[in-house]
Amino acid sequence: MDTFANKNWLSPRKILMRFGFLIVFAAFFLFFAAWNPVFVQGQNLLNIVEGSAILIIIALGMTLIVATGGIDLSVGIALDFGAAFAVVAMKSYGMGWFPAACVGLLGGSLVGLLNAALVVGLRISPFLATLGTFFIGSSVQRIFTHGGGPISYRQMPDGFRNIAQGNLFGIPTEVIIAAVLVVIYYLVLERSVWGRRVHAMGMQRSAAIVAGIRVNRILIACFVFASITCAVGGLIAAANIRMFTPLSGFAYLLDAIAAVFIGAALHPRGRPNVLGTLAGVLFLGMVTNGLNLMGLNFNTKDALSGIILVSALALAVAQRNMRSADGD
Amino acid sequence: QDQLSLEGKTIGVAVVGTQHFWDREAFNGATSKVEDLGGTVVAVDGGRDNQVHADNHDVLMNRGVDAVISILGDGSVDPKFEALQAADIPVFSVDHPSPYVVNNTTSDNYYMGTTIGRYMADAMGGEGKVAVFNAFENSLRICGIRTGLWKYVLQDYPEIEIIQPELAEEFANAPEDARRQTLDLLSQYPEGELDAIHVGCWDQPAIGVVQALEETGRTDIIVTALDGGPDTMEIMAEEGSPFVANVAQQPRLIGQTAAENVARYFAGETLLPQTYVDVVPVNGPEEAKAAYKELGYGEIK
Amino acid sequence: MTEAAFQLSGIVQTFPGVRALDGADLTIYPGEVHGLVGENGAGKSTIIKVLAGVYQPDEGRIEVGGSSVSPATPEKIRDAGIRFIHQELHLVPHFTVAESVFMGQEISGPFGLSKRKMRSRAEAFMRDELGTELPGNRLIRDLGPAERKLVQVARALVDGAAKVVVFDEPTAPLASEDVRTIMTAIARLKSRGIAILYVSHYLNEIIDICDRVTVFRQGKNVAVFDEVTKNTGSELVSAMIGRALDNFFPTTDRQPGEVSLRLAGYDDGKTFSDVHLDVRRGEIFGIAGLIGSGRDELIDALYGLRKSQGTLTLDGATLDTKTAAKAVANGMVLVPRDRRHDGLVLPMTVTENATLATLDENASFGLIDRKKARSATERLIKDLDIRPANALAVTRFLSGGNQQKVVLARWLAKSARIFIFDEPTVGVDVGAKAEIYQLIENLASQGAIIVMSSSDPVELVGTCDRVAVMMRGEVRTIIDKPDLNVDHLVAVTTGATTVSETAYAS
Amino acid sequence: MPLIIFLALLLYVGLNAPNFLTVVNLKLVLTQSLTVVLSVIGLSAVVMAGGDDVVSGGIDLSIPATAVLCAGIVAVMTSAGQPVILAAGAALVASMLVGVVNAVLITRLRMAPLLATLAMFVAVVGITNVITERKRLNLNADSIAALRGDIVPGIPLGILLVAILSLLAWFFLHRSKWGLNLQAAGGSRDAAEISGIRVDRLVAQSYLLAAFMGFVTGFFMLARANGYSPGAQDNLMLEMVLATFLGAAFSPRRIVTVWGAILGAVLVAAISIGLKTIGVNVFWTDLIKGALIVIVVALSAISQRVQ
Ligand SMILES: Nc1ncnc2c1ncn2[C@@H]1O[C@H](COP(=O)(O)OP(=O)(O)OP(=O)(O)O)[C@@H](O)[C@H]1O
Ligand SMILES: Nc1ncnc2c1ncn2[C@@H]1O[C@H](COP(=O)(O)OP(=O)(O)OP(=O)(O)O)[C@@H](O)[C@H]1O
Ligand SMILES: O[C@@H]1[C@@H](O)[C@H](O)OC[C@H]1O
Ligand SMILES: [Mg+2]
Ligand SMILES: [Mg+2]
Repeated sequence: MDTFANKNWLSPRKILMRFGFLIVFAAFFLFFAAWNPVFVQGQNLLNIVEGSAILIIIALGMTLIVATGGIDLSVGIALDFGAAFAVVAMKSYGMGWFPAACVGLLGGSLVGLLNAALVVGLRISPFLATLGTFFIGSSVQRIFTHGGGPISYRQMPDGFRNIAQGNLFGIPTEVIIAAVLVVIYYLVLERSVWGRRVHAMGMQRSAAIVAGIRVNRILIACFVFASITCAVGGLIAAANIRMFTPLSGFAYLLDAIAAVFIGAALHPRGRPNVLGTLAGVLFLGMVTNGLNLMGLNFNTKDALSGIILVSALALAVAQRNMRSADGD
Repeated sequence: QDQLSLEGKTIGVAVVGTQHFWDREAFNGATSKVEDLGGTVVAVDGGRDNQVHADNHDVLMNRGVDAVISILGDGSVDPKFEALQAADIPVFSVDHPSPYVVNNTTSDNYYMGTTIGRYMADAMGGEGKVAVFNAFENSLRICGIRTGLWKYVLQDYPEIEIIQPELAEEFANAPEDARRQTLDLLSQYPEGELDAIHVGCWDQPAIGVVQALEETGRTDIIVTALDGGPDTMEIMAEEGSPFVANVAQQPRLIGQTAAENVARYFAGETLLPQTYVDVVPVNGPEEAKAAYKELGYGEIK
Repeated sequence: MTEAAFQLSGIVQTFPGVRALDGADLTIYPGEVHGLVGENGAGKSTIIKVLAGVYQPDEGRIEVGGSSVSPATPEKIRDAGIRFIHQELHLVPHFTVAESVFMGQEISGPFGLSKRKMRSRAEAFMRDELGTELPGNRLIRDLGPAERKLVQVARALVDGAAKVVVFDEPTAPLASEDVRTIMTAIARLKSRGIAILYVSHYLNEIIDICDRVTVFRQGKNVAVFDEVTKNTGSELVSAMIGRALDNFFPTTDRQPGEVSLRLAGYDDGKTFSDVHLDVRRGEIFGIAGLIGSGRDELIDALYGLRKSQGTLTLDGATLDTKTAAKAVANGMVLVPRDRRHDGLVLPMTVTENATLATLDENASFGLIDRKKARSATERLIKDLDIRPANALAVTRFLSGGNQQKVVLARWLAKSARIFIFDEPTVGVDVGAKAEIYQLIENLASQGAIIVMSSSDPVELVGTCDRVAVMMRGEVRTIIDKPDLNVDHLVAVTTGATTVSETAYAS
Repeated sequence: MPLIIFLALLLYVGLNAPNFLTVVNLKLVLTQSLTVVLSVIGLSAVVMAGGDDVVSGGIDLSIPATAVLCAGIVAVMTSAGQPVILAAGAALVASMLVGVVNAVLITRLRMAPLLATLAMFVAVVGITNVITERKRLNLNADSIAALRGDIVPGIPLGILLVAILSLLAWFFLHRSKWGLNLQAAGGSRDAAEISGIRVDRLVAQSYLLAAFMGFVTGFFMLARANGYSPGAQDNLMLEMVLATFLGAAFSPRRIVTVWGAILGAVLVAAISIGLKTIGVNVFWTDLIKGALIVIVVALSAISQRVQ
């Protein structure tokens, strides 16, 4: 790299590289706003955030697992289980909304427990273990619903509906839930003792062991914690449309992975991190919404969003390379 | 009719997927009827992947079944049908016309498309803007017919404008995706600028559409769609539901009919290329309740 | 004088925040064995990588055989006959010995690779030139460190076209008997007129084999010795660290206390058995033993990294060290032999690594108090003279000795009762070694229990109160201070002296 | 050991399913695995060159998208009456462009391959949808349909071609200098670099190879589906990744290999077909597949630890 020659701080290339992703983000924002003023209306911005709430939550769980050095292909299953257990608890067992929500989280935790058993107990790589869980979890849903039919519950208690449809001072509850989780994840993963241990384990397991870190215990906790988080997403999904749609969690998987890795690309040392993930999700949400509002043909829209994704990422990574070469 | 029998026959039943009520019902109808008629079922499921569904026909051929009932699918199945035909295994399709099948059992998709077009236009008072969820018009024949005829009818209503671009389902039949897209749509078309949302080929996305309307408190928009499964008819039956019209199919009956057609074929009867099974137009909450009962889904109070 | 085999002059190499080379010169003549010494971080490895074409220096000239190469690329340097045995063990774990030896210079036949030919040539080369029998189809991941080093050597030399061979601390990971193998190999190379650049912290090796020595300090060559004699040692040291080193090993009048730590019946069913040891409070207790003696495995077992049977008691109460986490929780800490793998989380900063075991003390309500952690680390950096003195430096880029100090810093921050040091000074410069020995001595005088496992007999003799010698999985003897001298220890360790086996044979 | 489990299960299925252990059925299994086999050749090259850590090593999720892109271009152009050869040329250019972009993102910008190729997957599928308008397009090129026919009675052309390609891939990746260097690059980047191996170039080449395999896969997709159907990429991605990493369990060194990946692809196909043939309830097949992965991989890990 030729960075030593070029110490000129104010060269346009430097500026672009230093603030690359921010600039891309802002540029798109302005572009969408110019194209369709609706884009910047409060309601629409709120829509973006609200529409991203579930993905934010799933991506948080994914961030945690990626920080342990693994990956979780079963996040969608945890979401499905969260939704299924809660809906069935209410519909078939007449539970109140709060106990039902707890049952949902418990259901989601089963997915994490299975992952933990496979990864920690049987020493299967997280990738293959969670792929196994994905297959098993999909099958279980189909068996349970006799093929994958949705379980609809239009009459669900208001308390449960409010998980997604209520609001506090005008802010949708799902946005509040996502925000609270972002704060919790930020504190836990980036600021807490426990989070530091997670990162150490993820980066160099053997050194973490020698340093006295109980890696297995942490790994189990991470899988369970992540799956419960995804189950929260499931509760929101179920409350949103007042039903459980089997296998619907899968739709979030690739976006969640993308968001986490966008976030890591934004970090000066390439670590997965909560705020980066959040930026990644919001970027994806903004692009989708902005393109929707541009009134493009849906095929063109899909292609554009893919191309934007690739180029924005290229910039983000170029920017990171630059920064680490400069030793920030 | 009574002497129809599949005694001693092994019938392969291939279904593209079972997530959807319609698909599952057709599949259950076909398999249970085959068994009722004394036949043995070998079932395969494509898991909603058209290619897997197509490949599954190879498995059936290899198993040496006596006939195949093939439910849904796209053009990928045609070479399989051709091969089965060449191996003297007759194929009976459901909702997928093909030159290589003995018979295709289906709803009258033309009628469905035109009917929902008329109902929607009426409900709109013959004027206004409608947004449509499409995306499968080009890839699935049934969707092409239904959406195409809906558009054809709307040509008679020059005051109705179809909002461009059309909306695309990200995945077939995904309500949550439809809900989100509707929310975006609503912020783009404030109160008074949008009058209807139509789902072009089926109706699971309409659940998400209705949800979005309720969340945003928009009562100025009506919803129409096709299929009329129990979930959606329950919503239609609710008081003041925005979901005003639908055309219900009888998927279980379609599956059963396909199975009976197999038996008829083995009994030496000549079958027409297509067997149409009646659909039930559903206009408004009262008809929804009636159709719900008529189709054997129970009773809505 | 004859023409230089290669000559580097005025090399400047910077990394973000560090000037690793600051106008350094280095000249090697054909046929000589040239030593390169210097403190940790002096820039030895860096200049080697500059020569290898791995880094492109900011300034300076590189000449090979009289003509300038610019830029120096790995290919050009290789074609010029310069070969490298880098400090890190760069090998592919799942490759075979033969594949590794011929990596980048594979032999192909008409039907693709000639695996058989590569294997037989690799085996022959290792046998004839390096004096080891190593099956060509063994996987690297199943080899010990010495065998891996030899594979690296074979890879550099197998084509027979080497004119200059650069060894960067080749003996650091090796036990003494393997060191001899390397030395023999070097002597053979020299006798064939191949020039050698030899980097090491073992000054005795330097004195033994080198014709000339260059000394680096802070990125520059500060002295060149054209003649090396037995007496050059102290001059080398003062050139390296910029002052005389009066006492390399700490002097002490420390008196160990009562027996406190007892190992009884340690047995892993495989590499060692029936180990009984009693260690006193305030004692530095050494463990010696060749590779395969079970020494490494015993240490791992003691620290819960390896399954084993046996009981451990501290002052009569059982001490649970079934896992490393329990060991640490119960006051036992380990400075591991493989610091890059087990000692440090390399992508983390000095602060993150130094506080990894004391996070709770640097936190409130479970949240890390960054200021506190930072200032605690800065204190440690100062105490241990870690360079660069930057708490936010990423440990991957520290030199070997400084990495070791970061590991030490972590455990010093955690007040432990039992310290296990496994090869604590491998790759550490003399000055820092002396500091580490002093540090260990201080810990012992404060009453800590020290277990020191080492393959360096000088180090054991210089620091320990007693040394247990292991052989074939058993403790053969324990040598007390009065009998502790290097010759005796080496003799016992290698089995040259048969010790009376009565005391500890069961 | 893991192989034994697979074979035992196959044997069980074979004994319980009519016509399972027959030549026809073997042909069926092979035919149905062709697209996966072709993709895993590309993917295993990438993994070999980049290292097998899914998160930070080499991976190319965009292969199925490239396949779909190629299939789409060929279908659109031939339906418009263009000659197959021209369509193939255009598809080749487009596919290699995908490979080049991947290579640049990964070797120049040092983007994590997982991220880069995932993003490319999205972009390429999007572009394909624009080109095809998400239409189902029937195949009207006999030369492509010939891929599913027999070359001489009993021997399908497709199987023959893929077998030849597999052999070539095995040779070049496992028996040539280039292949060994590729593996060295993935096994230890530093070791390869100091041995004078040009790692970045090899990594880039692996992505080009992967793109090329995507291109070839596209034709087999067209032949198999008798045309272009939107959406074929999703399933292929899952199967390709599964087969490749499962394949590592079969290799004695527990590393990703071409033949392991191919074996993985064929065995997974054999098991799914087998389960369908004995009439296992379709709702249960994924569960069995999932459990199988887990058992096989766990056993492989255990047997390695025991060694
Ligand atoms: N939690 C654990 N407890 C006990 N042993 C473990 C644990 N984790 C790993 N090991 C063992 O330690 C050895 C090294 O583990 P690891 O998987 O980290 O391999 P590595 O490649 O040497 O390390 P690295 O990931 O740092 O490159 C393996 O043999 C593994 O079985
Ligand atoms: N890639 C790098 N990035 C940043 N700093 C580096 C890098 N490589 C080396 N350094 C720094 O350059 C200086 C010289 O390091 P070098 O490895 O050459 O020392 P050395 O003399 O070989 O030390 P040792 O005896 O400990 O091996 C050190 O301060 C080190 O931290
Ligand atoms: O409308 C039906 C659709 O919902 C189902 O999935 O496939 C068959 C169609 O007739
Ligand atoms: Mg490892
Ligand atoms: Mg060095």
